[in-house]
Amino acid sequence: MQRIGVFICHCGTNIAATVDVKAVAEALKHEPGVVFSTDYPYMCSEAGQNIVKDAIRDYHLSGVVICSCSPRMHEATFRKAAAVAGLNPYMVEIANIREQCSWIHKDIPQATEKAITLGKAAIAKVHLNAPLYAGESPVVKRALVIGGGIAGIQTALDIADAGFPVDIVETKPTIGGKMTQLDKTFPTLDCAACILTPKMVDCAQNENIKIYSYSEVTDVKGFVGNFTVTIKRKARYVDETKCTGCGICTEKCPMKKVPNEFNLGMNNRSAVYIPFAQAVPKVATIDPEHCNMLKKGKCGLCAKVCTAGAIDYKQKDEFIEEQYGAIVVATGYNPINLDKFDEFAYSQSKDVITSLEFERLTNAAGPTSGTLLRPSDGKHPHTIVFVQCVGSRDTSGCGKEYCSKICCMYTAKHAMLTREKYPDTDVYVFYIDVRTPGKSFDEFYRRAVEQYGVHYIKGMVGKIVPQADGTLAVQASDLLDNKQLHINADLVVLAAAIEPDKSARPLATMLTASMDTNDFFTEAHPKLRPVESPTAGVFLSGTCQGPKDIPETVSQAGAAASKVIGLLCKDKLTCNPCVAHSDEWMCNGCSACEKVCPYGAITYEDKEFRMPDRTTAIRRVAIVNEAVCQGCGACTVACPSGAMDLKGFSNSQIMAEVDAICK
Amino acid sequence: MQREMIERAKALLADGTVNRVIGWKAGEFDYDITPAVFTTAEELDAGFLYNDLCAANLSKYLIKESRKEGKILAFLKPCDTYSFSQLLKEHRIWRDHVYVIGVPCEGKVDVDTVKSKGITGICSMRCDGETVRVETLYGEESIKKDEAMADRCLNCKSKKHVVYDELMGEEGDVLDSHRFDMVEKLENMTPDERFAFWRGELSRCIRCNACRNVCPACTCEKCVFDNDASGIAQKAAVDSFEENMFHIIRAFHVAGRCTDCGECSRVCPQNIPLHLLNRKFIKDIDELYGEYQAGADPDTKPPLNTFTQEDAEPSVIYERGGNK
Amino acid sequence: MENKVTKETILRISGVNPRKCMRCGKCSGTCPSYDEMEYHPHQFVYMVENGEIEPLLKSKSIYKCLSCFACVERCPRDVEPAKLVEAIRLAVIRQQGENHLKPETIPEVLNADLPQQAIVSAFRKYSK
Amino acid sequence: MLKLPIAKLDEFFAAIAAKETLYLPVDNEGGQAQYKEWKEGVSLSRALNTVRSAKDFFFPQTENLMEFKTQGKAIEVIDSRKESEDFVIFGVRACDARSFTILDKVFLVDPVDTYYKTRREHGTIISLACTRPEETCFCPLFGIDATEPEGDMRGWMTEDALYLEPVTEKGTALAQALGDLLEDADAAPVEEQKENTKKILEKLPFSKLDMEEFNGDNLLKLFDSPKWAGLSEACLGCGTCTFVCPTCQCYDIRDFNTGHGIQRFRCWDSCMYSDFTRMAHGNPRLTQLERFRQRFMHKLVYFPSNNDGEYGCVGCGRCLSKCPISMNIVKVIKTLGEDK
Amino acid sequence: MQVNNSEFKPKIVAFCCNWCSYAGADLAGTNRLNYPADVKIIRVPCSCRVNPMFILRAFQRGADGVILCGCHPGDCHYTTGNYYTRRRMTLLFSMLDYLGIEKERTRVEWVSAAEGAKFAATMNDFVETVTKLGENKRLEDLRCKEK
Repeated sequence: MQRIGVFICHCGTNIAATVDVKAVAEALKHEPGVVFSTDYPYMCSEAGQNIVKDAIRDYHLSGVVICSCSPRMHEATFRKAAAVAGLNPYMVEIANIREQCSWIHKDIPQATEKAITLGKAAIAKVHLNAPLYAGESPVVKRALVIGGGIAGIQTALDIADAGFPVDIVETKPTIGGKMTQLDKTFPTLDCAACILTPKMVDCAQNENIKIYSYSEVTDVKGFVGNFTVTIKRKARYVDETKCTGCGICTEKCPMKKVPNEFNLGMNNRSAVYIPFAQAVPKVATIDPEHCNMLKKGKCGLCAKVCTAGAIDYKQKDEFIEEQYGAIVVATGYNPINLDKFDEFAYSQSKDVITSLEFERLTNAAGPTSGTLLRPSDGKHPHTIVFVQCVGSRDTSGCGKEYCSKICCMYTAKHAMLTREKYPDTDVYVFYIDVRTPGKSFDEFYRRAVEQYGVHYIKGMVGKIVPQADGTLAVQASDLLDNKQLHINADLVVLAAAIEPDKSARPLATMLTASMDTNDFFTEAHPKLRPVESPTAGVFLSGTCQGPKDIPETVSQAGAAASKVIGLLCKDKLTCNPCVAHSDEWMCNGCSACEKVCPYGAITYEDKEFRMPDRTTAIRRVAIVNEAVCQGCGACTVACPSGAMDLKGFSNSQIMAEVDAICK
Repeated sequence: MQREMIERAKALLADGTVNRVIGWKAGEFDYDITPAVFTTAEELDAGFLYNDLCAANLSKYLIKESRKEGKILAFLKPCDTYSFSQLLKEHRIWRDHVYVIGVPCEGKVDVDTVKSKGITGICSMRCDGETVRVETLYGEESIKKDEAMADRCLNCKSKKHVVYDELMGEEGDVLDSHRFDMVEKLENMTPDERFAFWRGELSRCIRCNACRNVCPACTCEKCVFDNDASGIAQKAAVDSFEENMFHIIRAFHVAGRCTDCGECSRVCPQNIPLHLLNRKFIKDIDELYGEYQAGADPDTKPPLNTFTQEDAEPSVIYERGGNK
Repeated sequence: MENKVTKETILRISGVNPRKCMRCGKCSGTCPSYDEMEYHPHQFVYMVENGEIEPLLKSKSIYKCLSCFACVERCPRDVEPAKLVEAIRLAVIRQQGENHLKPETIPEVLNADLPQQAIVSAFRKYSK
Repeated sequence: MLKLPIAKLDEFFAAIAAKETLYLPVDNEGGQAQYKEWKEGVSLSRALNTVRSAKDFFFPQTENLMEFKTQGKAIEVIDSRKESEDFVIFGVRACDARSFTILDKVFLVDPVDTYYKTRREHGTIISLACTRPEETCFCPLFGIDATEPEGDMRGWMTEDALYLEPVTEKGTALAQALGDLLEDADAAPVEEQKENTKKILEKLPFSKLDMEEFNGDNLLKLFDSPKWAGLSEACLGCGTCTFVCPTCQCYDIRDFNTGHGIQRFRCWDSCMYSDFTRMAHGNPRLTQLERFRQRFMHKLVYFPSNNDGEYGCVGCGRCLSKCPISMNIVKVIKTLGEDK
Repeated sequence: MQVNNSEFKPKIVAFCCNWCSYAGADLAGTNRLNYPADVKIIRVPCSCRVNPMFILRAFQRGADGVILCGCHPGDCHYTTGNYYTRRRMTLLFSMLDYLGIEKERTRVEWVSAAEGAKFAATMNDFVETVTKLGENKRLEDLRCKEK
């Protein structure tokens, strides 16, 4: 019989307001094995923890039940406290009477009764708890960053700076991500390339960083500290080690009519290309979809002009397998597709553009060399309408229900820059709300209005109709003036919502990391563990976790790096002791458990047994590798004889809980 | 066939290929045949039997027998080879200690079925083509073989041997059987009717464990129902819950592994149609996850130990038509 | 008993939840009858939400709405202002208590091009 | 000799059932007979015998013995026996009727099993003579006359009448209570039936087995016989033979935690089970051979040694027809009996 | 089933996987989303830890409904656990239905850590369904019901 102590937390009034904590303490006092039962306003406070520790010592407790908030919150806290007092931490069980009781019920007697039942279930479980001891597993001291945008770059640089090797996998031929396509950055208006490219170069030059550009992650196995990742290096038909990035091939390539994705298709590039001047690695890539040599076997011009002999038409996709201790996801975002928004005539008129396209139109390296010209006729636009929230905050199914966060600020930036460069331009910004919470953000927005005279109109554009004269008839409401406006615009810029990159979903499956309904990665805790995924060893950096601007992305990238460094600093990781265990006397050796184990943690051994009838028998039995087992329990149900059980969540423990609840 | 089998067994004993033979041994009447291990030619001559009354599935004995010294010759009917193959898949039988000879089966006469036709006092029984001639204490009777066979043979799933070292007679084929008709009939009943049906059947259970102990899929070193630590150990079904519990869990534990050999129903002293539980799982698996025959091949993953991302949701059972 | 048309009536008839509105004004931005209307689509939403039903019942705006449903189509929050306009219209008709459409008259006015839905909705509106 | 016209059979059952619960063999969904309580519309099975024996009435498969409830540190022991009521079992065959004598020798000797005793006292047995024995029957081997069964009242069923003869006081009392439903009758038709049945009994293949070998003097010889290995090798270790047996009397006592207390119950055990008589140190009979041997040694040697030569078998033949692998007491007797 | 159910409070056991559904239940609490106190949650590491034995055990001990919640297929913290759950429970529930036991008493729902609202809605709906069904009679163990 265990000697159990029961501790009921008031959590201020969070619990005590709906649960009669005294009554719970009193009721649980009479449960079998309970030798001590008390309540306290904040059990998780130091004083509260001391009550637990003292009781463990004074009453020689062998088990502890804390009735408090969710075990996801403070299980670790109380386990630590128990350990300090000399009790095995796995002799502590939490009854969740806050999230799953006091916060959802209003009726005090009902909530109290439920709290007592939950307490009894936890007591019933503790009766069957056994001390558990955590094993250890080694840590591979190498990190993987998936995505080479500013988030990935910053994370990689920070990890590398701490002295750990780190690999970046980027699907594009160059790292840099979306930020390379931006012109200026808010609220300081410094040029994106000027601050980004040095970091890209740093990456290339840092000995600890290895860049796998034009590559994808295709498989992830293993677990924290010991991931095995398969990386597909797509054939770029250019030997990266030989190419000097001189660019002669791109000049000579006869196939020059490939839409240039870097400029969002607003101009063309050649079939062999370097995305932009500061690309890292600065290596050419042949686009197999457009290269005549690869498609038809005719041409070969680039190979002829390449003095370095880097062109290799026979290159194949290459798969490499690498070991990592930690993985950082930095897969970034894309503007949403605007096909569902006919009213804005995006697909009908070249002069209706997205904000990212606008960035390219104002960027010196863009298709117009930085002069703002209408895509349709190359003329200077005199009236520009910016529409915010295109697809953001949209529950109709056409867009995204969340706020994309960055649009208010970049639209203000665009409006301001336009007015600064072209004071003869009329600029209208249609907004639903202007959201500028950030350092120097609101000041920035006010400058656009006050200093640059941008017309901010509270209201939404209802429709845009291209006119015969090349203008765009913009019909919108001005809610403050209660008027409908009709503006003949030369250019309309849509602030499209942003969404996670499409590669994130399959990656999340590979990583077993969870995602929310919008395909943003879920953090381990929304407030307290914002850069960790719930899957141990997987970290989140940048917009893959949620919309963010550059400063926020960079700070999160640094935070993710520091978490990775913290992990890689350890030589060994303590394993979860709640792992499967096979009773070899009952094991049939049938392999059912092995078949369902996602980690390959189960192997078989022919073992000699001295049978009860004094004969010797060789039997095939399952062996669980405790360092590899993650404790899901799939094997325990696959096992018909019940030989396989899960420590900490054993059959008898769960059934005891069931019994207590149904009593 | 019996003569041939004995001769072949003697030859294999003589040349040392095997040191034992597992087969069927004659009893007091023609129908009370006992599985037995023969070690000499004399024993074979004296007792070895193979006819249309040899119903027992011998594969389960091979778990123990294959762990003994030397090789054992096993005569397996088509049905038995499925069980044998499934046991190999589960690493329960040491294949290299067994020499399998596949023997044909034309369907087995079931004495309980004969008795259920009102024939009592059966002292002797002989299959004469399609007729079964029965001598009883009260005179001679005859019955058509079709009427003397149990459901498992009337709805035989296969005459094919899936594993063997040697085959006697001609190889048969996998058959189209109507083995799921009764399951379907039950599915089409209302839940109340089904409940009444199964209560009527399962309430007769005496928890003798014959179904479990004869089942070639129930080979656990220690059954959960015998294991006090499992939390569901039962020695006797104390109430209706325990009757249900035993049969549900047993069917679940053999789901995806049961080859539908029908031994459970054959041995049940209370004539409970236990195979209808197993067949329900087989039918569901076939319908939801694609045709699967346990034991048919050594490689296909058992349906409960695999999955596809497109699998039906459990809610499918609320949606399936009629009273299903 | 006086047939006071309440906010609840309108909400029930229309099935609209005005609280979903985030005040973006896209409905009014897209409305082709905007200039003809005293109260604009977004105002219907505000006013119903604020319980100001009387002015709407009296307003000519409800007859200026073309029921083009552009506002419904484009509302990012699925508020469906046109349904409110329709509900107000229906409330007005119901208050009048007239029986404009009798089943007997249907065959006379029947026209092969007339959609079934129109007949049904006409019945709903104009028949007692 | 009393007589009841067959047409009045239901009236007869109703008259008994009006006083006390009446159980009789009834056909079930499995096409076999089992004892069920008589109610309007329930008819007597024509089968020779029930699958489960009549021992259930006195020694049921599971039976609550007592309950414990704890409150704080106190333990309350509750006698969970229900008030027993009188009952009548109709249609018990001679074999089962004899089995009660065997069970009495186990349960009614000191220390008396009060649960069994109470049931025994409350039960009245109306036995029924056999007319169509099965090939598996061998009750004559144990001196049982299937045409003259034991019981509180014995009966013979002919085409047109049920003849009854009270044997014990209980039987007489029951007959009296039924009053003029029963009429006095000539025993001639009964005698005729007995003659016919005896002719069949003569033909039974196992009614004259040689039992000379099976006595206490041969205990060690039989125990050590090398033949057990062959006999037991196919045994599945199921409990069918023991559970259908009218004389098997082993039970296990177990506790069940109901969540509100502990229910202590007993249930039949089977010597064929691997955990039979398992004790703290383990199981004294580790192999199926030992367990199999236990069953037959008990019935054929140990029991008669302790009970004036009375075998622990009544020759009902249930185990012969129900054993999944057709291994049975007859095969054991024949095989070991050869070794004289 | 014409029973006066106004007094009937069903006992509901909810098995929730630690990573998604238990967190979803916590979120429901954090957001103060109400659902009946008749629902009691048992935390398991993964939905695939739930043995059919546990479900039958719950019914034996007096539960009127058993619901199992796990991560959405594809989102399992352990990659594949809930796929096995899906097969196992589909088959088990189908078998219970085959035995004439009300299929509405058992349910599987996928609830992510972000779906607090779904968790509460699911529980409300399930409690309502089970309340309508009334007391579990077909898989009850009377020994456990006697007080």
